[in-house]
Amino acid sequence: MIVQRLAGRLGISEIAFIAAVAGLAVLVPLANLTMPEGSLLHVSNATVVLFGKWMCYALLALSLDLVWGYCGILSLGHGAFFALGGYAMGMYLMRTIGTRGVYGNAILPDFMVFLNWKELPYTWYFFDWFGYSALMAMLVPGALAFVLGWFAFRSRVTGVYLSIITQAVTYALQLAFFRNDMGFGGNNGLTDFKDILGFQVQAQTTRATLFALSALALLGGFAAAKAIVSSKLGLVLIAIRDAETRTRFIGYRVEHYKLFVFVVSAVMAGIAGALYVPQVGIINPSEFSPANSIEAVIWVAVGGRGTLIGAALGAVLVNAAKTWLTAAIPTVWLFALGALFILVTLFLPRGIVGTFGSKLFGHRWSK
Amino acid sequence: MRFTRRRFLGTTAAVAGMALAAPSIRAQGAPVKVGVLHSLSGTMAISETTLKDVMLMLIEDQNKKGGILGRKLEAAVVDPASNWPLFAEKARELISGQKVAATFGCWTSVSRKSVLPVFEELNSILFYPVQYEGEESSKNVFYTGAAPNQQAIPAVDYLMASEKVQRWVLAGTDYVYPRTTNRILEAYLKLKGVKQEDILINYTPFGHSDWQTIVRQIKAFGSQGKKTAVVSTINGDANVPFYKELGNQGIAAKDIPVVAFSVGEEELAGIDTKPLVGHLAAWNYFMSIDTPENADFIKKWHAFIKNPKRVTNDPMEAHYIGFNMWVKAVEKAGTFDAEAVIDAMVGVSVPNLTGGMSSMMPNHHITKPVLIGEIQGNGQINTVWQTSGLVVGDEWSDYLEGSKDLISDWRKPMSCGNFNVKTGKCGGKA
Amino acid sequence: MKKLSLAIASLLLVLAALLTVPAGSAFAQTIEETIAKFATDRFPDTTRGVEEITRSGHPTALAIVEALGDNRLAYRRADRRVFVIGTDDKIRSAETGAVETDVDIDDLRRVRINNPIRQTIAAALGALRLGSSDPGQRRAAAEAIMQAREADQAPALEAALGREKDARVATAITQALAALRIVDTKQPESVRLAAIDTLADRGDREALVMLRSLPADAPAAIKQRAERAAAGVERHLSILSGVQNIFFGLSLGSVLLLAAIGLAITFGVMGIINMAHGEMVMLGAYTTFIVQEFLRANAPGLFDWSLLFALPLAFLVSGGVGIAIERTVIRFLYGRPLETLLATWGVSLALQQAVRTIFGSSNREVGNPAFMTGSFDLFGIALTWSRLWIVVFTVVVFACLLFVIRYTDYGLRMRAVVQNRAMAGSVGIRTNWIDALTFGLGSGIAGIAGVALSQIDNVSPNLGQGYIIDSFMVVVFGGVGSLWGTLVAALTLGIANKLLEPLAGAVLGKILILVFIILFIQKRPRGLFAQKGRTAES
Amino acid sequence: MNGPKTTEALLYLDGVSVSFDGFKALNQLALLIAPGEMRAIVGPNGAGKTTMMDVITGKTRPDTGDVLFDGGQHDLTRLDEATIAELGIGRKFQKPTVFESHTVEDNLRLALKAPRSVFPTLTARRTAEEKARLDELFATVKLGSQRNTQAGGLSHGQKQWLEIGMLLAQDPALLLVDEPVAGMTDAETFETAELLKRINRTHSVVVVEHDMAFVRELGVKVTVLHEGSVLAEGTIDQVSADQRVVEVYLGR
Repeated sequence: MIVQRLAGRLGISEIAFIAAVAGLAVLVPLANLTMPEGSLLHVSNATVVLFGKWMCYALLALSLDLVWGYCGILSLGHGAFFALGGYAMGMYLMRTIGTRGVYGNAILPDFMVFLNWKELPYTWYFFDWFGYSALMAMLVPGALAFVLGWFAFRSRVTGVYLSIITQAVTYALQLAFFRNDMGFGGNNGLTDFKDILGFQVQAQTTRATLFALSALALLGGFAAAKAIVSSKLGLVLIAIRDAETRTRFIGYRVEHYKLFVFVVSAVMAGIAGALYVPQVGIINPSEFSPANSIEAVIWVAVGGRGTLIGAALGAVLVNAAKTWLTAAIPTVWLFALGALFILVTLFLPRGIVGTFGSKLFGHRWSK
Repeated sequence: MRFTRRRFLGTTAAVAGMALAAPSIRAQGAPVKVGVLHSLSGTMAISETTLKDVMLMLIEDQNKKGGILGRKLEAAVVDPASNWPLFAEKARELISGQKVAATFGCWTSVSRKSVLPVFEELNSILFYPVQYEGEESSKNVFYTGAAPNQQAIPAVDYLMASEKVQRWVLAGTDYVYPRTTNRILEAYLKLKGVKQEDILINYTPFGHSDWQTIVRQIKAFGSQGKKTAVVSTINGDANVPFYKELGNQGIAAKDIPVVAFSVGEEELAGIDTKPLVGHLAAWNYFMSIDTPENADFIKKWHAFIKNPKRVTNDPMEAHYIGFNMWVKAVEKAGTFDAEAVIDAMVGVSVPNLTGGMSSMMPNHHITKPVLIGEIQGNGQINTVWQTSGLVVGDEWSDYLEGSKDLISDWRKPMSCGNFNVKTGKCGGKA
Repeated sequence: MKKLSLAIASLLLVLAALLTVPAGSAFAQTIEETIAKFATDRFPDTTRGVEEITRSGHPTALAIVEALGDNRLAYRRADRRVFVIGTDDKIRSAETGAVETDVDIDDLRRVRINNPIRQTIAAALGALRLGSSDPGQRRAAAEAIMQAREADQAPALEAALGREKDARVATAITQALAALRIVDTKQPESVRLAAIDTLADRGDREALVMLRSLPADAPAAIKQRAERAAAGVERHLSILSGVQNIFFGLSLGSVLLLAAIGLAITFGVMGIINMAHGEMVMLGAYTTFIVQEFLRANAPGLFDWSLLFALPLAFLVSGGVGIAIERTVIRFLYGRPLETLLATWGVSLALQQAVRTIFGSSNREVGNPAFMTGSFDLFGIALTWSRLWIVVFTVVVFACLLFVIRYTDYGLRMRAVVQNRAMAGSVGIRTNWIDALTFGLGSGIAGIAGVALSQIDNVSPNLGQGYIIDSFMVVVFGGVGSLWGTLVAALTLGIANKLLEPLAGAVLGKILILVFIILFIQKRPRGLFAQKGRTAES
Repeated sequence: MNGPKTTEALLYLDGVSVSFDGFKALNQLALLIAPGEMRAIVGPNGAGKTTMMDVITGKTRPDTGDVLFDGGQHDLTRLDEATIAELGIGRKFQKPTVFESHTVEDNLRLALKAPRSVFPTLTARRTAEEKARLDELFATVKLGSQRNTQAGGLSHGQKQWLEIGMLLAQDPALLLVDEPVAGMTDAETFETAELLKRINRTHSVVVVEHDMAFVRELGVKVTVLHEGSVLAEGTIDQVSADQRVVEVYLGR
């Protein structure tokens, strides 16, 4: 039912987007697994991993756009939700290493062994069950968002004040996870994963599957976000973004709406993180660093805030640029990236899709 | 551009990363790529950029000598931007994209940890030039920096013997290298009969810039009537403010000497060292070392970097040793094939800059002399003590619970990174 | 036997000091051997060399030991002769002290020393300078002897005490004597107990060391008295440390304030989320570096004034860059504060890379001028000059800024624009120039902050990144748009942080502070000093 | 707090005082609005008209005084904006504020009387009766032609009307209308007056306005505010005859 309700509301660009992502989700793994290496159609493992990473970033950007683009909540701490999801998954991957760690300790991860921990901290209990870990990957970011939002929105912390406290949250978490006493591996974080649900993380098929899953997650996230923004609730969100007090006087309890969308978005970010970790093979506190969260904001801005596909595209474009530039012009690439950000804000204030999207596909950017 | 097209269309990803097949698909005489994986931007650029330049210099130098096996070398430089997942991505790109024969790179442990699986999966070679906490031995990594027993323990011995230190402050940045090193030192000191109350351990965050409180703590700890020394595993960036505070609060080396494991000529270049004269550093190389090899190296470096003021430091020597070892091993193996080169590496020995020969051990760590030096007013470090012979890097510390029974030997038939002598099993394969 | 000869030696030394007759002759036949010890350049020999030359009372002894101390003692490989390289770069013979014109400095190798030797030297200098005519030197000498605790210096000290006129020097000598006596088993118990009291009166860390380091076999009575005295000293010190923490907090607070004050204008007043603020600070620091390099090369004499030259330059450089940014980027973004975040983020990336390309990515050395080095003691609280000056400096900057905004014509116009752009425009204020100037002002102040921070922190391309987040916290905590808020916020956070650090440790302390800010904003969503009128609203 | 007061009044203000750092915006204000009444409130700038609105709608909390609604059932001083709105007090702002990036229709849809909590809103669907109500509203505010244009594109007057439409959509028991004809042409002003009269048939209305002509047009009881309290009350002719009122308006 949701589906058909959506179908009616999709612009051409969005249909194209869905088709593209779905296509990738199917074709890339196929081309990677079935095509012989060296054939024109073959997609290298490196490419699969890279694309997988971008899909996760895209989902993160999407979740950020949901709160920022549609509800005017600029979160400078969305990286925190992403990282928490990642850690939840990372902890599962650590636990499943079992006796294959260098010290062959069945219970304790390696870093605990050589830092001479005696028993497993309670925070690590149950993370050997995939189900539990997957649940936590969504629950923990959700819960954090709920608590933070509950207080912040009720006491009407808005605008830049909200942005800064979200930044404070992610910064505090970064420092906390740096502390080895926290028992999350300190600066080295969690690495050296062996397998996930019995499949080798390094294996080509696992990679392909993870990529496909990431792509599907992106589609799922898109569908959810689209469902929200195109419902009447979506109207309320934009109303809040444009005239918060007015919305109150019509009788909408603004804080509840913000809380709802903030939590949904955090959960999406958490899922993105959980899919990200097994593909890049490491999670460490620098994922919490404020700079990362700001970058995510920039992806959204580049792609076009308030346009879901824009957010996703922005994430992919910026990261593709990064991947290319850091290899092509390693010593000066920051100039290029910096210039890109400046130019986009100056000349494409509504982002790439926001500006061209409407021209090309008659896409209504603010809806 | 060529490279991006390959990325996006995934056209020519032939033999993804299988470096062993690489030579076959390369015409003889075509240049061989050598990966340089050091951060040129972000927080670590401060230390790593220099290593990038050294690699360029060494490669240029080798090409002047006619390259290896009649093939010129070509540096493939990328910028992982002090971002750990990006390190992994770049490593993969170097190996399977650019088909490098070997990679020289990484500084922080976390960056090494993040690329390790990639190198193992694609069976390529990484040379890691920085002193580190040990507790690791990979088939695909050659550790040319110091293990704790090649730096920390001799330093402590020296302080005990020649400065009669009885009381110890172990100050470090809160990450794995200081944590592990301090654990090892703590165990070692206790073994030497130092009591718990004579050991103060203190951790600070990265880039900690306000040292007033801690320096005062140290002062207080040192005023209990016993000779006190500080063993500093403070990470590069935080050292400048730390030493500035030391100098300002007037902690002179003759009262409370500070011995540092992460402070070399490069870090000192950022400080006025006059107040620090006499504080110590433990490394395997100092720029002040008076040998013809070193003089020659420094001359080349100044010529290459076009700045006679630039200093040299220990990780640079590590790359110098590692690179020459790789060259030798390739010649020995007669091919660039990673598998063959890895086997050829063990046993290779090349001259280091301190007047000895360093050799690659079966545990993929190398033999080095250990030098203790005192900081001079001109930012140089003068040797005041050095081990009579070379010390073998000990990957699995004998002073840690988990690892004292582990050994590593990559020679066939054992070829195991963490063989447990008690159980007789090779860990990680269970 | 040895003891006796020592006694004689020091006695002779005293005589030498008293009736300035060169007593060198007594050791004439051995002096060459003694000095030759330095030529082997082996630490044990050097140590012995120092000890012997000190006892010898040889006229050049002081010169030799001093030279060794600051690395000016050298020997010629060829004939193992030892020379003193004067601070005037003249080369003198170690034996005679006569200037040697035919010695080529390149043939000379300097005699190396290490920490143990430095200690010996300190003690030796003590012995040698005890007879100096300059009371300051005599006092330093007594201190040196006290720290070195060379038992055989006791007679010399007693003699010196006998003829000492200067009261302060006298106390120093008495304390030094006490330090020697409490461990001197030959002294009667009464004397040793008296010694303990003397040190107890001194009551600083040094005294604590002395009181704590009694030999295990010391008589119970002495041990007890010493322990009680030590406890007393420690109580005294712990009270001081409380005060000390406040000062630390104040100093940290002023650093935060200095870093944030510019942001309080660009972000707080103008509502620009200026991510490039940190880079403005960095530019200021690099300006200082350039100024110092220039002075080192061209006018070393002026080095101590380098900061004075750097301040206006840094203000101009950062301010200029700021204005350039405002004119080329930000002015198109007014009313879209969040867009400014993105653009300025781009700017900051570019600036960092620019500096990296020009100056290289490693730290640059910015020296501390004399007046900013070292520390001084205020009622037992050690204040470091650099920190103290930064506190003072911060206050001055803040005051100036307030003045500019409150009392100058520009300030008036600026406030007008901030409160009502349209109205200000219609009364003929050129708002766009006011904007440019204001942004320039904020950036310029950041630059000035950079000059100060270069004194205590790394000068590297990452300098700014270390301060940007804290700066935003300070401004927001204090209440966007309120300078006083920024002031209070910075000091509060600084002091809170420093009071927490000893209890919770540096990392946890910082986390707690952040949590506190987060909770506080819930209570006061507009910060400490909530502003009416236009704030940085999104 | 003291329990509900017994009063017939729809809106009951008594002894309401509000001060912003020293300045008394409202001073012992008392006001009674009977059910079904339309009341015009006039007064020079700073008389406290808007502050009074803020107090009624829960935007500002009074320092002292009672603000009761619907026969004293609800103590408005203890409720937040949303609740008060749901109780049936609608407000139109002095400066027309509509949701600029929504279409005119969506603006009205948002305002329509319907469950306001999150999940019903998420699953809400367009229904026949919703459409009927909308058509009705468009008829009343005469914006049918602009149904699908973005509200940001409307003229000033149209925005005023749209906002009134949004008020009606909420179908509140009491409408607070702040300067509805500010910046309107005479024709529009007249229209608006007519509209308000029509609305008053089914709703109680409080109109704040400067424009005496307009107030006269409405022909309802007038309350004159001055320095935060009631200066005079009565028909337009009575109050404009009142000496103090003239002083206040013409200045002394």
